[in-house]
Amino acid sequence: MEYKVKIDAFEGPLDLLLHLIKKMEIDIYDIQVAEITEQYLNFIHEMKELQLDIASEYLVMAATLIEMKSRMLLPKPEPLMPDGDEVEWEEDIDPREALIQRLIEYKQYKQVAEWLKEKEERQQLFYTKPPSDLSGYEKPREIQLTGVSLYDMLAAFRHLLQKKQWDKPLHTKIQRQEIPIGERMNDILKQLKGKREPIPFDDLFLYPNRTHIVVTFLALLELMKKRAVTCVQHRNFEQILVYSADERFGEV
Amino acid sequence: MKNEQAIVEALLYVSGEDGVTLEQLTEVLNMPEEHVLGVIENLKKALQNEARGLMITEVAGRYQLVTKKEMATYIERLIKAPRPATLSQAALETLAVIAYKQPVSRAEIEEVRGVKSEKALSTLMSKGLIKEVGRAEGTGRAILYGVTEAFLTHFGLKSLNELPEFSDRLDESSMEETDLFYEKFQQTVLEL
Amino acid sequence: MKNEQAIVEALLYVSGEDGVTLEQLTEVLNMPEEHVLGVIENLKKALQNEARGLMITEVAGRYQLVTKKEMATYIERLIKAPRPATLSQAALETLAVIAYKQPVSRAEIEEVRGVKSEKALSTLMSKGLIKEVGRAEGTGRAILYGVTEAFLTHFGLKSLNELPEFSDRLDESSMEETDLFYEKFQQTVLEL
Repeated sequence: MEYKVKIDAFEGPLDLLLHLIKKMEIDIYDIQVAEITEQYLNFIHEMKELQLDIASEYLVMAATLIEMKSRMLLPKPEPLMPDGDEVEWEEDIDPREALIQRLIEYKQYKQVAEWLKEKEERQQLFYTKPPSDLSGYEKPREIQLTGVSLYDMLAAFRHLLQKKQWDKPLHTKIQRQEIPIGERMNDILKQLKGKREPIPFDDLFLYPNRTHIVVTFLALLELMKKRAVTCVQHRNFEQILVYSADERFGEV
Repeated sequence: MKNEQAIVEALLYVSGEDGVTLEQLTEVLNMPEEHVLGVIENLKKALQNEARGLMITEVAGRYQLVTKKEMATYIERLIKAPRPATLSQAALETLAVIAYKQPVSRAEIEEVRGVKSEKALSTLMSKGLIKEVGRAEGTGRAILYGVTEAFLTHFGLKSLNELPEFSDRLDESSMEETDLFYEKFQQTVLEL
Repeated sequence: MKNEQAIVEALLYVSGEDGVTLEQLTEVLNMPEEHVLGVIENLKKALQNEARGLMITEVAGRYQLVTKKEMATYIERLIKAPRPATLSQAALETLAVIAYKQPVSRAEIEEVRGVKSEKALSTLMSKGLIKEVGRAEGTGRAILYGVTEAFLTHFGLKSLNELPEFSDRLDESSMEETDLFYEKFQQTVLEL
C-alpha cells in the first residue's frame, strides 16, 4: 500500500489504527491481527526513516499489537468450540476483543467530536452582546463571588481589549493621539511664571500616562534648548530643579 | 399582546449573552407559560422579516437574542476581527469524552483517546468549557472533570440531551458520514 | 434597503452599551453618510411600533440601542427575581487590568478602561480581591493596587504566572508609544 502521511495528522495510535482499518477495507469487528500489525509497524518504520519523533503511545500500541499477534499464533490450548477461524481461549476471551472495544469506543467519540465541530462552526456565526449594566435599576445588593470564574474575568478583559480594538479607526490611518509638544511647553512656562522658587522636576509629571510623560520630557528638552528654562541638580540623584530662565537670571 | 412582545424584546436585549429562562419571562409578564411561549413564537416570526438582523436561539435552557448568520461578515468588519479560532481536534475529542463520561478523570480520558490529554484539558479549562467537578475516591484523589454551561453555549446546545445518542453512532448512516470524513481527511493528508 | 436596516440593527445589538459611531456604520455598510443616516431614521421609525421594546439614542456621538422607558418596571422585575448579584462587567474588567498590570494606580486603570473605575475598585476592595500594595513615587503618591491571596484562591490559581498570556495585545500599543518616544527623543537631542 503506497501512501505517506504525517504522523501528527493523527490524534494517536487509535486514530492511526482506525485509518489503517479503513484503508484495508476490513471490518472493525473482524480485524486481521497479523495484517494490521504489519501495516502499523510499516507505518511506524516509515516515520522512523523520516526521522520523525514518534510519541511513546505509538510504540506502546506497536508492542500491544505484536503481543496480540504472537498470542494468536500460539497453538490453541484445547479449543472449547472448534468452530471455523474463531480462536477461543480458556478464559473465553478473544485477544482482539479489548482492542476492538477500544477502537469502537474511540470511533464513537471521534464522531461526536466531528459533530461538535460542525456545531461550533455554526454557532460562531451568531454574535451576541454582554448583558447590559442594570445597576441603575436596582438597589445595591450584597455581591456574591460564587459563580464568578477566572473565565468570567478573562472574558471581561477580552471584551475590554476588543472595545479598544473597535474604537481604532477602521482605516489604518496612522494617527496617534498626542499632546502637542508646543502646548506642553507653554503649560510648563505658565507653571513657572511668576514663581520665585524653582519647580521640582517631578512636579511636571502630573499624570502616570506614558504619552504625557514622554511629551513633558521632550517639552522640557525643547525649553532647555531655547534657553527658556534652566535645570539644576546639586548632587547626583538629588531632585532636579527647573527654573524659569528669567527668574534664574534675575537671581544671578 | 403587542406590548408583551415589546417587553420580551427588551428583556432579551438587556440580558444579552446571559439570556432569560422561560420561568423568568413567565414571572415578569405574570402570564401562564403557554401564553409566554405564544409571545416568543410571535416575536420569532416577527424577526424572520428581512429588515430584522436578529433572531432568538435557545441555548442551555435560555432564550437569547443573537444576530442572524448573514450578519456575521458585517460584524466581523465592525470588530475588525476574524471569527475566533475553533477548538483543535484533540480538544474536541477530549470534550466529547468528558461530555459523555463525566465526572471523569484525566487517566480515563487518556485511556479512551490513547494519548496524553493534558494540554487539551488545560485549553478547555482556560476557555471555561470544562471544570473540576470533584475528586476520585481512593489514593491519588484524581481530579474529576465535567462540562460547564459555557460548553452548551459554545456549541449552541439546549442541553446535554441534544448530544447524539451513543448507541446509534455506529449504524449505517453514521458509517457513511465517517466515509465522507475519511475521504476529506485523505485529501488533506499531506504528502511528505 | 431593508437589508441595510437589518445590518444596522445587528451592529447596534452587538455593540450594546458601547454603541457605534456614524463613521463605523458608514465604513461597515460602505455607503455614503447621508444614506446611513436615512437607514438609521428608518430603523428609528420602525422601533416606534408598540410591539418593539427598544429605541435608538445618540450619546456622545454614538448610536446605541436602549430599552424604552416603559420597559423599566419589567426590567426591575426581571432583576428582582432571586439571582445573586455577581461581579459586574466593570468590576471584572478592573480586576483583570489589576491582575495583569499590578502594581497599578487608579489613574492607570482608568487610562486602560477609558472610564471611571472608582466604584469597581471599592467593590473589589470590599470583596477582598484586591488590596493596596504601595504608593506611587512622586507627588500625589497615588495608591497602587494589586490582587490578593483571596483572588488566587477564588480563581483557583497557584500563582499569577498561571494567568493566560495576554501580553501581545497590550504591548502592541505601548511599543508604538516607545517607538514614538525614541524617534522624538533622537530628534530633540541631536538638535540640542
